Amino acid sequence: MTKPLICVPGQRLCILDKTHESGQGTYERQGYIYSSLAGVVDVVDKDGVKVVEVQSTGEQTLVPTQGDIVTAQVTILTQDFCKCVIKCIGNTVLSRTYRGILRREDVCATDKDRVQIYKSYRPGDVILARVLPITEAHTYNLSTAENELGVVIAHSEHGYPMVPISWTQMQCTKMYTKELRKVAKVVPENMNTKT
Amino acid sequence: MAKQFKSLHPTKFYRDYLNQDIRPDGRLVSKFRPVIINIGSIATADGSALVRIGKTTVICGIKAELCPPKPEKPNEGFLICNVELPPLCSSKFRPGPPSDLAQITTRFVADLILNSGCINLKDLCIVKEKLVWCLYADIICLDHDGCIIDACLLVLLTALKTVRLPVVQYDAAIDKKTIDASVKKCLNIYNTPVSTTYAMFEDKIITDPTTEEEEISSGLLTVVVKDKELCSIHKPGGSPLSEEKLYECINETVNHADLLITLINTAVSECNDDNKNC
Amino acid sequence: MNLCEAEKTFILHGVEENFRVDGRERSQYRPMELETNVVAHAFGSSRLRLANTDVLVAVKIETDVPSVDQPDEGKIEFFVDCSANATPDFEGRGGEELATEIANSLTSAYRSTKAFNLSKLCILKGRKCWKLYVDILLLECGGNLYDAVSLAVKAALWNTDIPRVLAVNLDGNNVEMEVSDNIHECVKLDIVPAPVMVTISKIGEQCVVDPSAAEEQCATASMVVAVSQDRFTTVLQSGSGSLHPSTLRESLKLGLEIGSKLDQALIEVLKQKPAKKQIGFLM
Amino acid sequence: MPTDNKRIAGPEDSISYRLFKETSNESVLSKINNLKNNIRSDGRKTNEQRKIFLKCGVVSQAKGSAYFEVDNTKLIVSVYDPREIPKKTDYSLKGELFCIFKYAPFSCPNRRGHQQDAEEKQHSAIMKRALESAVCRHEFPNFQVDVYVLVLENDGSALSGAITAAGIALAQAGIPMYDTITSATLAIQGSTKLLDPTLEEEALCTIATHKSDTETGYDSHGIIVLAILSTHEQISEFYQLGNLNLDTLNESISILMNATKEIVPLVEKCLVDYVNKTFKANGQS
Amino acid sequence: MLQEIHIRLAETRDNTPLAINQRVPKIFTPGEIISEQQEFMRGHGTYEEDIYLKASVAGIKEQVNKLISIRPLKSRYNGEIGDVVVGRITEVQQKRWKVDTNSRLDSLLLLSSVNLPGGELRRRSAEDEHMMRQYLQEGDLISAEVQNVFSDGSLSLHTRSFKYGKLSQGVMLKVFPSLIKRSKTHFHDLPIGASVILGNNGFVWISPTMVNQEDNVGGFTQNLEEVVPRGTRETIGRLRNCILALAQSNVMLFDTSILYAYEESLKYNVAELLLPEAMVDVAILTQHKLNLSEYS
Repeated sequence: MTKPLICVPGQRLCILDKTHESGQGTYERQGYIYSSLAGVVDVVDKDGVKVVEVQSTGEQTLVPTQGDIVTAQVTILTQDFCKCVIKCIGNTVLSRTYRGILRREDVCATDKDRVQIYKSYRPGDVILARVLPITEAHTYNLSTAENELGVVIAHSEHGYPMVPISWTQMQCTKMYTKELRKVAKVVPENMNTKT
Repeated sequence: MAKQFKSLHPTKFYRDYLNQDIRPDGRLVSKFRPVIINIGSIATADGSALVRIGKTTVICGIKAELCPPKPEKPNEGFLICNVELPPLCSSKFRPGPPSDLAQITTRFVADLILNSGCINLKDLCIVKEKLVWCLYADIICLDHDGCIIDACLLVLLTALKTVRLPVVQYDAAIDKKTIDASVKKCLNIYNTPVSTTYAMFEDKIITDPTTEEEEISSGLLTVVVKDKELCSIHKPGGSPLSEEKLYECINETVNHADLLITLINTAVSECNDDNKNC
Repeated sequence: MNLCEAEKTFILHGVEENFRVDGRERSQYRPMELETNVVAHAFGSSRLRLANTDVLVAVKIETDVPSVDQPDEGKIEFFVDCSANATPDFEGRGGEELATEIANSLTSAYRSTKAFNLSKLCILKGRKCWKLYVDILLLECGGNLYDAVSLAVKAALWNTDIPRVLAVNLDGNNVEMEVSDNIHECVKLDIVPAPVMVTISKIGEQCVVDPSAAEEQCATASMVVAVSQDRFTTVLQSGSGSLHPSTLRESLKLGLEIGSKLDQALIEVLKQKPAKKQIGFLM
Repeated sequence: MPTDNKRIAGPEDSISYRLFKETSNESVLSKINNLKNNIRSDGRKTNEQRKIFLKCGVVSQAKGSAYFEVDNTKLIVSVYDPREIPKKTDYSLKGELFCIFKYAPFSCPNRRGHQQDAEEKQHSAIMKRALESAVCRHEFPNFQVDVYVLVLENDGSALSGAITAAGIALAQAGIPMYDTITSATLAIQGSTKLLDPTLEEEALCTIATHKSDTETGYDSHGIIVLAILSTHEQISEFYQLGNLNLDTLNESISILMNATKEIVPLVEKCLVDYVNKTFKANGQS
Repeated sequence: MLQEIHIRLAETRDNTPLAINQRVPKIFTPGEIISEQQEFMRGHGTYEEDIYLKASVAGIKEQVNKLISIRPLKSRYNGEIGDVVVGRITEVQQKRWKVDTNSRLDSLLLLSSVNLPGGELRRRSAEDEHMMRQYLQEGDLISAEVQNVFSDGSLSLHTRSFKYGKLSQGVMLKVFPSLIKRSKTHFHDLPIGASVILGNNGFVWISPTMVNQEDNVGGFTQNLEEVVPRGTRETIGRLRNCILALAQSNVMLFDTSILYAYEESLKYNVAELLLPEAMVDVAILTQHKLNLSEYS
């Protein structure tokens, strides 16, 4: 293991030019790239441009931003939306959860008008969703209108885990009852990575 | 993935550990966390102590002030102890007035100190009906990782044992108080109540739980003993507990109490060595 | 009220050009209007209007026991009320933070003995003293609150009459005090050295004084200096923002200069014949 | 004051016994004279800071935390994840900091109340101002990051210590920051400028004294706290009390700038040690 | 430094009545009898009691045939369809913006009532909804027209014309809506090198005159690079102070009155126009000139 390059906030990392770009955990000021975190410097090559990043070694402090894929747990259902708590952003587990709301029209990509919330989600379900632009100050609008998004972990009415059997159905592993869900197509290998 | 799983299904995560007879922090189910006691760290206080149980950290500072006694109890002083759980110590607490937990803990600790008779308020009297000591014991939690009552009781007792009061001369005729700070007296502590907390999780009893364990447990139990005798039991609701299990807990507490009391006495004696004039 | 980027740019360029939106130069003050003795029941009062900023100050006096630490000093206490009338942002508890900040800055500014001598307010050492309650009511906010408030406070204190104490007797533990019956027999405080505050805002690369509400929004940092007879009694920052040390030195110098002028102008006005006719402050 | 029925209240008229202590022979004036002759009671040089002990990661429940100690001044800071700003519904592009500065009841010679008093509120406001320009607030719009400070024992320069410690705690919490922040206090009495004053020195420097026994004019006195973002040379907070002229202020700024620079390596070392430790731990797991 | 600091005592203020020989309209106070005859119809700001028609607000009588209404002197803006308003975005919501237009309730600007970049006939997609904050965000100023008045009095706005849209560099002033004189156009490119939008809602916008308005399609661009030259800036500053002077003396605001005030103010430098004496002076002279032109 090579010795890591450690930096602290405000440390000047390198000059900002055509071959160096400021990435995560850094900021630009007056032609230089500075670190904004205490952590380890990481240089990623992207199409010939070196993206300078700083990785925090502890748990990262993040708030959801537009476009993030988040893991959330459904709490309340209504006719028009379901409320959930956001527990992870990408691979990062949050130590404080944030409120999310998933509207009926954002559940599926197709057949928007025929979607019914209770046929897609139930309280307790763990879902993958994408963060929409922020309009209200304290609630994040979420969307699952993509194949890869939707329920990933759910329990049947009897309290046993279920497995997906189609795009819209899951089956209880114990009682073999079928329930309706908007199922996420689980990408094998590391399903939580940011796309 | 373990972290994600823990965040989404904490109970299941914990059950999986317990099925292997081990806790996420590597302890056995009935194992206590290490206790560290540090005394006299605050020079501005008349008595102080710091206690760590695992990661739980509490500090207690005692300030002595002078005041007239209550008319109905003319020869008794005051011991006012308050437990603060500031937002600093855990994200569970919000700024503002004390949380319910802080109020409950304050009350419990205050009652226990008065009822156990570990301190005699008459010792705090200087001149009957005129002047008594008022000891303000402020216990502040710096890091809340479970078993707050245990830590508070331990830190309060230790701090009380380090209190040094100056000699006061009082001339009632002209209301003149003279303080001689060169001679300082200890306080008499008649016994040392100590406590341990248990958490109930499904059919198991978990000793000395952390905050996470307290949160997923179905109930808590605090046993207070002094001189190998049961002093108080605090079981605020939660799932029921069989008599047999309760006895087990009491016995375990009695055994653990010896260790804690030895620890207090070692810490305090070190201080006394420094302070020969006591 | 939030400004949009284009409005901010317009203000910023104006400051750089040394021609502000209302035509002022960077170090120019807006005209002010002052009225004293507006509150009949107060011992001293004033009202100051600086463009849209409107401040009413009243001083009340009570007797009190000196604090144990300073037995030979009287007391002064500032209280700022940001009424929701001033701006809708103050509704509920919205103005509280600003109010405490202004009150704190006044307390700091008046703390030095040289600026305001509290020992003059002592009646009997350790037993009795005067306590001044300075109540400040913000009627309208149009920027530059600190300056306006400090000027109004100074004017109100200037007009404050303290009852003349004829005799003080000590009877056991009780202090008996005889106060002159004659209303006109009063003691005036020495207010000449009392501090005035100047806000210096850094907009772009330049420092301006007397920022309007819109200009305050464009400021990257603001300093408030309290000046008493060519010396600083308090310097603090208002709002977040950071400054280069050279900017700090520059703004301190500017603040001192403007502060002294402001003080001079105020005292000149206060020395004019006291007002006889009343002008209601609604006009 | 309204009665606080959520705590156990003591008798109303209790007073500290320290007030009745026989006053020491050395009077306040002679102490001030000593200061004016550049003699400090702990034998330090006027521009000498006390040795600083810094440690981060002391509160396990917090996202970031730091412990700061100089001599008898001891304080602890903890920082938590961004949370919703209570009672705020409109959209804001920048997040906020929420600071609470509190002296423990037993931290000062005289007992302090449980609720924040005016001084503590003012210190909280100063901390907020000082820290906000160091933090990339646009990274957490609509949210506030809580910064709590508890002074366990106060022996002077607690506010500047709290700002320095809070900077470390924020960095440890992984809150994006533009720079490390360091802060120092200077107390002035006459022509003497005392760096990193003790509590007693702070008290002595708030008293205005005559220039000499014959003169009637007052001498300079005051306290200055300065916080700086070291890399970008930006002063994020400047707070002064007392009565000083422009020259004294300008000199003081230079002294404080140097003093804060001396602290920077300590802060950096503290953070680098932390990163090293966690990096190794991550590598093992 | 040359500038003096002006602090004056309130007692030295002289409240010179504006234009002595001017026809001062009668001001009705609430409860005052307007008419004893019963043939009149009750309009806004009036009520009937016994046999009398009385005023319910303080203001000036306006009569259209038999309809009598009292226009309040001081009020929030009551919108009417077709009014030109200047407003500030206060909130971005689902498919609409909330706009502060000095009315009792915030006005609405629907995503479907704006011209989006790319032409009028463009279909609005979900992307546009997500882009709303890029088009207009909190704090932005717009000029718009009142499209509809809802039953609760709140307004719906539209910017579906090239002359409306997001405003760029300039100054906004707030005056009483009643001081804005209704006219054919509220957009004025004054010959002195500045443009003024007199919003019916009392918000007045002063900006440098746009050279090439055709570029401004859709109206979502702001030029932040351009530095307004000193000359134009002085004109804008002078206009600003003149309009405030007129508004303070309750002179109606329209292109002629503003231009007259501008001319009369030329004897002062711009900052001097902040002095109360100068403000009154300019207002009196303007009113005088207006009266002359009215009679001639």
